[in-house]
Amino acid sequence: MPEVFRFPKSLKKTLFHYCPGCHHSIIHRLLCEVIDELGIRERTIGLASIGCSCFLYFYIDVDILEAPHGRSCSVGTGIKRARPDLVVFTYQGDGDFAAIGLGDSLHAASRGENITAIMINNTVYGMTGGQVSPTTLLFQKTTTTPYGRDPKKEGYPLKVAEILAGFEGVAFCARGAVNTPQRVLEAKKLLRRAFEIQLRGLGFSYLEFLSACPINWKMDPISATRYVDKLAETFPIKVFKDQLSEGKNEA
Amino acid sequence: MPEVFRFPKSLKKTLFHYCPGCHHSIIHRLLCEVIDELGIRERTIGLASIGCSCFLYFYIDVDILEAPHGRSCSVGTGIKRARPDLVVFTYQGDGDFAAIGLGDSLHAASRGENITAIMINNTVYGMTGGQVSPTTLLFQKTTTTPYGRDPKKEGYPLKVAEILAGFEGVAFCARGAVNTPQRVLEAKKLLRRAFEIQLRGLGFSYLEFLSACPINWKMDPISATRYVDKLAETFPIKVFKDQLSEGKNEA
Amino acid sequence: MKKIKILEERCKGCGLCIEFCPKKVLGFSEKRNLQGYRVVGFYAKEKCNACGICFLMCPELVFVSEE
Amino acid sequence: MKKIKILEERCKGCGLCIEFCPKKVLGFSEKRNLQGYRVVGFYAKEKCNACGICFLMCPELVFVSEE
Amino acid sequence: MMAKKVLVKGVEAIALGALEGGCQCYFGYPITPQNEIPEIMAIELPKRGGVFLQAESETSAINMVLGASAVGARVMTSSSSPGISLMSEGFSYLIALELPCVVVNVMRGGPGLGGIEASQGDYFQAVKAPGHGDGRFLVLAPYSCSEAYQLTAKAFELADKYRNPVMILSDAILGQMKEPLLLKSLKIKTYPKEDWALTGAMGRPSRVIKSLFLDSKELAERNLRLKRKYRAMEKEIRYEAIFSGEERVIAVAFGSIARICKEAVLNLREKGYEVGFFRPITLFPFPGKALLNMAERSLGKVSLVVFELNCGQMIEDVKLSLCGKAEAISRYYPPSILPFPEDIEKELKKCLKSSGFPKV
Amino acid sequence: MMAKKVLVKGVEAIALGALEGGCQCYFGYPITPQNEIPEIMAIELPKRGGVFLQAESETSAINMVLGASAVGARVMTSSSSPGISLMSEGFSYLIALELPCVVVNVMRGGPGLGGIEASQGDYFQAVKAPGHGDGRFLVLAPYSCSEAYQLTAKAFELADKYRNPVMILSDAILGQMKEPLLLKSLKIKTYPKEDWALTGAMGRPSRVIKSLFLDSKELAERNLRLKRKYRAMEKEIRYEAIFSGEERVIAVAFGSIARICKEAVLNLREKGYEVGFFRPITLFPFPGKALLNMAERSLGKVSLVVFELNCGQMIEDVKLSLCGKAEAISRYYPPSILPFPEDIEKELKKCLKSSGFPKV
Amino acid sequence: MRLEVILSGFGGQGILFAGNLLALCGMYQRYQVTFLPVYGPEMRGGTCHCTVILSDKEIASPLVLEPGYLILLNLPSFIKFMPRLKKGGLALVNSDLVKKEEITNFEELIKGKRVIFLPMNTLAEEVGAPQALNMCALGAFNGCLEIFSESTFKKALKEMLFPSKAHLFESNLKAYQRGFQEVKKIVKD
Amino acid sequence: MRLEVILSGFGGQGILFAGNLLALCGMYQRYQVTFLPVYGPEMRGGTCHCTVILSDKEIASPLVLEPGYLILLNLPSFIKFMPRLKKGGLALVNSDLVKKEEITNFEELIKGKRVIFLPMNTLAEEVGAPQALNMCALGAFNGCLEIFSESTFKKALKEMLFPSKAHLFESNLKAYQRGFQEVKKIVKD
Ligand SMILES: Cc1ncc(C[n+]2csc(CCOP(=O)(O)OP(=O)(O)O)c2C)c(N)n1
Ligand SMILES: Cc1ncc(C[n+]2csc(CCOP(=O)(O)OP(=O)(O)O)c2C)c(N)n1
Ligand code: SF4
Ligand code: SF4
Ligand code: SF4
Ligand code: SF4
Ligand code: SF4
Ligand code: SF4
Ligand SMILES: [Mg+2]
Ligand SMILES: [Mg+2]
Repeated sequence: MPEVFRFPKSLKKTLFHYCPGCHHSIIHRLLCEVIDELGIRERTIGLASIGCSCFLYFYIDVDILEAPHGRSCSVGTGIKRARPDLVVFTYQGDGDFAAIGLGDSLHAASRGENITAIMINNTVYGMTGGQVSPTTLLFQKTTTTPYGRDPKKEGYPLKVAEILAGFEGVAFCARGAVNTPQRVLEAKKLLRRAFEIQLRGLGFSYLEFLSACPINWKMDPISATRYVDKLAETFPIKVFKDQLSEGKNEA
Repeated sequence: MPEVFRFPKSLKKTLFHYCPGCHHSIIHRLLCEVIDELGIRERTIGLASIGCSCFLYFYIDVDILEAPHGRSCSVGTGIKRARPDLVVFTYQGDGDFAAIGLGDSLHAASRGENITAIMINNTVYGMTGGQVSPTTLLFQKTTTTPYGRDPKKEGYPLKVAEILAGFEGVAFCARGAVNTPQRVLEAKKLLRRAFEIQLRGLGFSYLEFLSACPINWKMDPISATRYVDKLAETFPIKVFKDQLSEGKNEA
Repeated sequence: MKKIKILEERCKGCGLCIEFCPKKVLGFSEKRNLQGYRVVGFYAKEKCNACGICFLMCPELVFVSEE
Repeated sequence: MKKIKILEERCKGCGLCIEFCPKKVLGFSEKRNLQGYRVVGFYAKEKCNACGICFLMCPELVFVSEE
Repeated sequence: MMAKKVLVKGVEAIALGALEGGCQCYFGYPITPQNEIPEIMAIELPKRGGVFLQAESETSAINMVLGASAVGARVMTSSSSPGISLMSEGFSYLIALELPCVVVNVMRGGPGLGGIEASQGDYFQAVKAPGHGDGRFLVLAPYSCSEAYQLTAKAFELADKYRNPVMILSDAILGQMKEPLLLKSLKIKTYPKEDWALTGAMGRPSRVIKSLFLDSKELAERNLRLKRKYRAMEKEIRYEAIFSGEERVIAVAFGSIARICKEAVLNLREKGYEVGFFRPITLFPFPGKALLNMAERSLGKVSLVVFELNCGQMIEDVKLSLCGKAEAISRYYPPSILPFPEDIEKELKKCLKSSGFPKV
Repeated sequence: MMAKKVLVKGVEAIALGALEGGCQCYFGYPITPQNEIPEIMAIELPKRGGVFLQAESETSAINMVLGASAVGARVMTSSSSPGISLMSEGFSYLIALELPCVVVNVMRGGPGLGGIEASQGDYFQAVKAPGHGDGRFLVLAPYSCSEAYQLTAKAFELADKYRNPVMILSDAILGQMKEPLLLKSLKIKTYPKEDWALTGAMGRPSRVIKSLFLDSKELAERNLRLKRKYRAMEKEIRYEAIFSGEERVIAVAFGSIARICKEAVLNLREKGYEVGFFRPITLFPFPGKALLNMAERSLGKVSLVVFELNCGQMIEDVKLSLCGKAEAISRYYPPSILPFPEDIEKELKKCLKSSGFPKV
Repeated sequence: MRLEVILSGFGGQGILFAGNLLALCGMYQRYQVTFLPVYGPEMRGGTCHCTVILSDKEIASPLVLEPGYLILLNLPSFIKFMPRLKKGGLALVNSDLVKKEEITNFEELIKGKRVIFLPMNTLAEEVGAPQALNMCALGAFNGCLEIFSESTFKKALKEMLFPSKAHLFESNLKAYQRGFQEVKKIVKD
Repeated sequence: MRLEVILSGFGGQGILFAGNLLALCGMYQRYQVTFLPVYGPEMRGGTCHCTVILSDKEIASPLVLEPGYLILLNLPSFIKFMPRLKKGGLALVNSDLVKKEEITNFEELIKGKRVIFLPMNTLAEEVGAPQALNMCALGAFNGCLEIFSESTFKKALKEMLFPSKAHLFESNLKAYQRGFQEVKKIVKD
C-alpha cells in the first residue's frame, strides 16, 4: 500500500480545469508525488506544452516554461544544455509530441538529451475539440475523420514508444496507463524511474501514458476509463527499455 | 550483364554540376533507366529537394517540382492525393529527409502515402559545405563537429531505414549503395522494385543509398568510394521490407 | 485507521471513485457544489477500509486524509 | 562487340573507371577538357572486354556505346 | 436550386464559400478558432470526390497545398496566427513558384500563444511579409458571413487568375459569430492550367517549377514580374465607404472592428454628426487611391481615424495613402480588449472636437 | 591583450562579435551564406565552456534558443532568409515571453529558395512582422566588418536590457566580403537575470514564463507593455549621415548597398554635387526623427532617394518619417542585380536634374 | 424592435446551444440576428457566455455593452454581467446556483433592474432532463417576451439536434415548456 | 593608390584562395582592402570569381564595375570579364585553358587593353604543384605590379594555410615564384 490520501507538496490547491473523468490530473498528481519523493522540486523545470495540459503551471509548483506547440523537446534541449544541473521534464499530448512535434521529439531522443519526456496519449487533440491524431485508433471517429480513421487515408496509428525503444540515445522507454488502481501505482513507479534515469545522466527518458478523453470520445467518464483497455490492444502497456535495470548505472 | 553503355532516354545531356567522384549522378542514371524501362516518364513527377541534388531538373527529363528543404514527402503527398494517377518520387539528401524533414518524412511513411522516397545518405550536408547530419558516423569530423561527432553531444547516427521498416504504412524499405559495380546493379533492382510497389498502390516505398561525398569527406574520389563500405558497418545494406515479395500484390 | 475527508468543492461528479471503490461505500449526494456538480459522499463510511483506491482514481484529489 | 566512345568533355577525372576496370585498360590522357580536367582514355583498347563496369561506375556518363 | 438561408458561423461561411469556389483539396492542421473549417471539409470534400487530409503540422499542410497546387488542383488551407507563422517559408515558396491557393487566417490574439479572442495583429504579416523576400499575397478581409462566403469563393478565382496565393484575413469574432447566410450560387471563373501545371511530360517537353535562379538576372526578372503582377491586382481593389464629402472625421477599419465602427458611425450620422466610414476589403492591394480621393473630395479639412484590434498597423498604410494630404489618427485596441460601439462613438466625437470642428 | 588586426568575412566578424558579447550558447541550422558563423562557434564555444549544438532544423534551433534564454543564458542563432521564415512562430513566442536573444539574418535573394546573392528582401519581415501578432525585434544593420563585430557584441547587451530579441540584419555581400577588423575588446554590459529567469524554485515561489493570457485584460496589458518597450528602445537609435544642409538630394540606404551609395555620394560631392547620405543603423526603431530633422534643416527643397536591394520596402518607413515634408523616391534593385557606384551616381544626378535643381 | 441578450454560465450548462437556438428562432421569425459566442481559450470547462441580438434592422456590431436582457446560470456570471444590464433591463437567474445570500452587494447590483429567479436545475430535473436546464432558461425567457412561437422553437430545436442528438428533442422541449410555464406564473403575479 | 582586381576561374582552381591571399598581402602591406567572393548558389563546381580592392583610402563599395586588372583562369571567365576591363587595364590569362583561336571576337575583346598569356596549369605542373596554378597566377600578377614583397607573401601564405594545409607551403611558394619569374621574362620583353 502506497502512501495515499496525501496532497503532494508540489501540487497547488487550484481546481483543475479538466473535464470530469479526464486522466490528465491523475498523472499530474503522480508527477508531483515523484518530484516530492526525489526532492527535486527546487531544481526542476517543467515544460507546459500546447494541449489540454497547457495550464500545467496552475497546478504544478515548479518553475514552468510554456513551449510552442510541439517544441517542448527542443526547448528542453536548450534548457538542459545551458543548465545541465537542472532537472527538465516535458509534459505533452500525443498531438504535440507525435504530430507537429515528431521531428523535435525524435531528434532530441536520438541525441540522447538527458531530459524526461512524458506523452499523454489520448488518441485525439483534446484541446481543439477532438481531431484525429497520429495515435488515433483505426476506424475511430473524430471530428476530422467523421467516417472513421481509414488506414488508406490517414494511415496507421503511430507507435512512438516502439520507435524510440530502438534509439541508442534513449535510456528509458515505457508505456503506462492510469485506468485502474493497479496501473496508477505502476505509473508512479515508471515516472520515478524516468526521473532517476535523468538524475544519473543516462540519456533520454520517455514515458507514454494512455489516457481517457471522455469528452471527445463522447463517453461517460467510467466507460472512457474502461475504454483505455481497448487502446492498450494497439498500444501495449510495457517497459520497452530500462537501461538502469539493464545495469547501466552512471553515464 | 545488364544493358550498358546506353544513355538513358530520360536523362538529359547536360553536364552534371557534382564534384568529381560524387555518387549522386550514378543514382540519377539508374533512376532514369528505371523510369525508361517502366515506361512512366510521361506520368512521373519528380521532387527536387534542397541539397546538392537540387538541380535534379537539369538532368532528369520528367516534370519536376522544387520542394522546400525537408518537405518533399509533404509536397509529394499533396501531389499524389490530388492526382493519384501520377507517379511521384522524391529525391532527398540525408539532411533533407532525416534532419529538417524527419517529421514530414515519417508521417508520410506512416500514412502509407503511395509515393517513392529516395534518400541519398552521404552522412553530411553536402551542399552547405559538410556539416554534421543525423547520419554522420560516430567520431566523424565535420565542419560543425570539428572535434568529431561525440555521442554525448550530437547523439547517435539515426537509422532511418530501420525505423521505417517497422511502419505499417511502409510497403518497401531498403538500403543500397553504388560503390561497386555489383552494388550498382543491385541498386537499380531496388529502384525498380520501389516504383513497382508504387505502381501497384501498395504504400510508401523508401530507398536509401549510401553515397560518397569526396569533397566534404576530404578524400579523393576513389578512397571516398571505398569508404562507403565503412558507412555500411553502421548502415547495413539490406532489404528491410518488401511487401511485393512477401506476397502482397494489390492494394 | 485514516480518516478520509471529501473536498466537495473539488468534485466533478465523474463517478470513478464510486466505480472503483471495492467496498461500494461511495455514492452521489444531493448536494451541488459551486461548479454545479453533484458531489460524492459516503453511503456507509464505516465499511470503508481506507484502501486508498478512491484517492488513486480520483482525478480531482477530492479524497484527503483528515490529519 | 560494342564499340565504346569516351565523351571526353563530360569527364571529371575522378578515376573511378580506371580503378574498377578489371582489364586495367584505362588511364588519364594528357588532354585537358574545357572544364579543366585531365580526361580518361584507353591505354589498350583491344584488351577491353566491354564488361560495362566503367559505364556502371562512371558518375559522368562518359562511356557510351558508339552506335 | 433555391437559395437556402442558414444560420452559420463566419468560419462555416468560409468553408461553404470554398466549396462554392470549387475547392478540390483541403490540407490543414487544427487550431482554434477555425476548427469548423477542416471539420466541414472533412465531411463535405469526400462526398464530392475531393481530398481532405489533416496534416501533422502547419508546415506540412502548406507544403501539401504546394504539391496539390503544382499539379493543378484548387486547394486551400486554413489556420490561425501561430499556425500561419509556421507557414511563412511555404508561403514564400508558393509566391515564388507562382502557385495559386487560398489561405485562411482567422486571427487570434498574439504574440506567442496569446489568446483565442479577436485580434488583427497579423495585418503586417499578411500584407507586408507573409514570408521572406518580396512576396505578397492578395489579401481579402470580409466583415460578415455573407461576405466571407462570397470572398472565399472568389478567392479561388483570383488565385488562379494571378497564379498567386490569396489570403482571407478574418478574426476570432467574425469567425465564431453566427449570422444568417443566403447560400446562393456564385459565378466563379476557372482558368486553364495546362500551360503551366505539372501533369506529366505527356506530348510536351518536361516542365520545371522552381524558385532557385542561378542567373542573377533571372531572379531579378522573377521579382520584377511578381511586382508587375501585384500592380495588376489593383484591378481587384474593393472597399466600402459611407461618405458624402461633408464629413470632418472618417472612421477607417476592416474586419470585425469595422462592424463596430459602422454601428457607431451610423448612430452618429443619425444624430447629425459629420462622420464617415471607410472599410478596405482588399488589404493588399490597399485601396489607397480611394482613400486619397476621399480626402481630396472632402469639402473641408478631414481627419481619418484608423481603428484596429492591434497596436497600430493599418494606420501606416492609411498614412502612406494620404501623402500628407489629410491627418490620420491611430486608435488601437490590442487583443483582446474590444471596444463597444459606444466607445467608438466617444472617440469619434473627441476627434470632431479636438480638430476644432464645429459641434453639431 | 593588444588589439589584433585580422582579415575576416562579415559573418566571421559577427561570430567574433558574439563571442566578445559574451555569447554562451549557439543553436542553429546550416544555410548559405552564413555557415561560417556556426562553424566558428562549433570550434570556439566548447573551448570557453559554452554550448554549441547544430539543431535538426531552424524551427528546433529557435526553440532551443528559447529554452536556453529562459534559464538565463546569453544565446544566439543565425540563419538566412528561408530559415528565418521557419523561425517566425518561435520569434513571436520569444517576444511574447520577453526572452532576450540575438538572431542573425544574413539575407539572400528571395522569395522561395531564390538565390544566395545579396538581398534586402526581408526588411519588412524583420522590422514589421518577425512573427504573428504585434511583436517587434530591435533590428541592427551593420555595413562593415567592424560594425558587424561591434553591433553583434552590443546586441547581447541590448537584448538583455530590453528582454527582447535583437536581430542583426546583414546580407550575403556584407557576410561574405572580407575586410580588416581590429579585434578590440568592447565593454558589454550584463544585467542580472535572477528576478525573472527560470532557475528552479529554490528559496522563492515557483515561476512561470508564458504567453497565454486567459484574462483579456492581461493580454492587452502585455501588448501595451511591449509597445512601451519599443518606444523605450528609441534611445538606441543609430544612424550615419553626411549632410550639411545644402544638399538637394540625399541618398538613403542601409547595409551593403549603403556602401555602394556612400562611394557614389563621396564621388559626387568631390565633384561639387549637392548630394547627401543617410544610413539607418537601427532599422527598428527607425531613425525617422533624424530623417525628418534633416529634411526640415535643409535650406532648400530636398528629395530623399531610397536605394534598396529589394522591390521597395524601406521607402515606406522613409515616407512615414517625412510626413509629407519632403519628397521620397524609391530606387530599388531586386535580388540579385547589384548596382555599381557608377549606377548610383547616375541615378542621383538624374534626381538632381529632374527635380529642376540647378546643375553644378 | 431590437433585443440584446447575454447568456452566461458554466461550460457544461449548454449556454452556447441555448444562445444559438435563440438566434435561430429569431431568424425563423424573420429577424436579423447575430449570435456571438465568447469562451475561454482552447480549453474545456470554465465560464462561458454569448451575445444574441435580434433586430428588424441590419445589425452591424455583434457586441453589446449594455444588454437589455441577461440569462445567468451560475454565480460568476451573475457577478460579472449584472453591472452591465441596462437600467430597467431584465435578468433571468438560475436560483439553484445563485444564492442572494452569497452575494454581498446584491441589492446594489439589482437596483433599477428586473430580476427573475428560477431554479433551472431543479425544473429540468423535474421534467427528467437534468442536462436541459438551458432549455428551461430559454423557455422562461420566451415566456417573458414571447418573441417566437412554440412551433418556431420546435423547428429550430429539431434542426439544432439533427442528426446526432435527435433523441433529445422531447426532453428538451419539455424543459422548454416547463420554463415557459414557470415564468408565466411569476410574471402573472 | 587604388587597385581593383577581379579574379575568375573554375570552382576547383583556387580563385577564392588566391583573391583572399592577395587581399591579405595588401593588408600586411598596410593598405585598406576588401575581398568580395562571388560564387554560384550553394553548389560545388561551376565558375566563380572574386573582387579584390587595395587602396590607401577607405573603401566604401566592394563592387567594381570596371576593374583595372583581371586574372582569368578559364575561357568562360575571359568571355565574361574582358569587356569590363578598364581601357588600358591589364589581364593575366591562363593560356592552358584560354585559346585565342576559340574566341571569335578576340581582337575586339582585347582592344585597348593589355593581355598577358601564361600557361598557368603547365607552369604549376612543372614545379610539381599542379593544384597551385592559382599561386602561379598570383606570382605573375605581383611580377607585373610588385605591390608586395615576397616576405609579405610568405607571411600571408603561411597564415592562410595554417594549420590543416601547412604542408602545402613550399609547393605553393614555388608556384608563386615560378609565376613571378615567368611574367618578368615577358614584361621585360
Ligand atoms: C502552431 C500551433 N498549431 C496548432 C495549435 C492548436 N492546438 C492547440 S492544442 C493542439 C493539439 C492538442 O492535442 P494533444 O497534443 O494531443 O493534447 P491534448 O489536448 O489531447 O491533451 C492544437 C493542434 C497551436 N496552439 N499552435
Ligand atoms: C529552410 C532551409 N534551411 C537550410 C537550407 C540550407 N541547405 C541547403 S541544402 C542543405 C542540406 C543539404 O544536405 P543533404 O540534404 O544531406 O543533401 P546533400 O547536399 O548532402 O546531398 C541545407 C541545410 C535551406 N536551403 N533551406
Ligand atoms: S478534452 Fe479530453 S483531454 Fe482535454 S480536458 Fe477534456 S477530457 Fe481531458
Ligand atoms: S558536395 Fe558532396 S554530395 Fe555535393 S556534389 Fe560534392 S561530392 Fe557530391
Ligand atoms: S478508501 Fe477504499 S473502501 Fe474507502 S472509500 Fe476509498 S476506495 Fe472505498
Ligand atoms: S472520482 Fe473524484 S471527481 Fe470523480 S466523482 Fe469521485 S470524488 Fe468526484
Ligand atoms: S568495358 Fe570493362 S574492360 Fe572495357 S574499359 Fe570498361 S571496365 Fe574496362
Ligand atoms: S569515371 Fe568517368 S569521370 Fe571519372 S575519370 Fe573515369 S571517365 Fe572520367
Ligand atoms: Mg491528445
Ligand atoms: Mg547529405
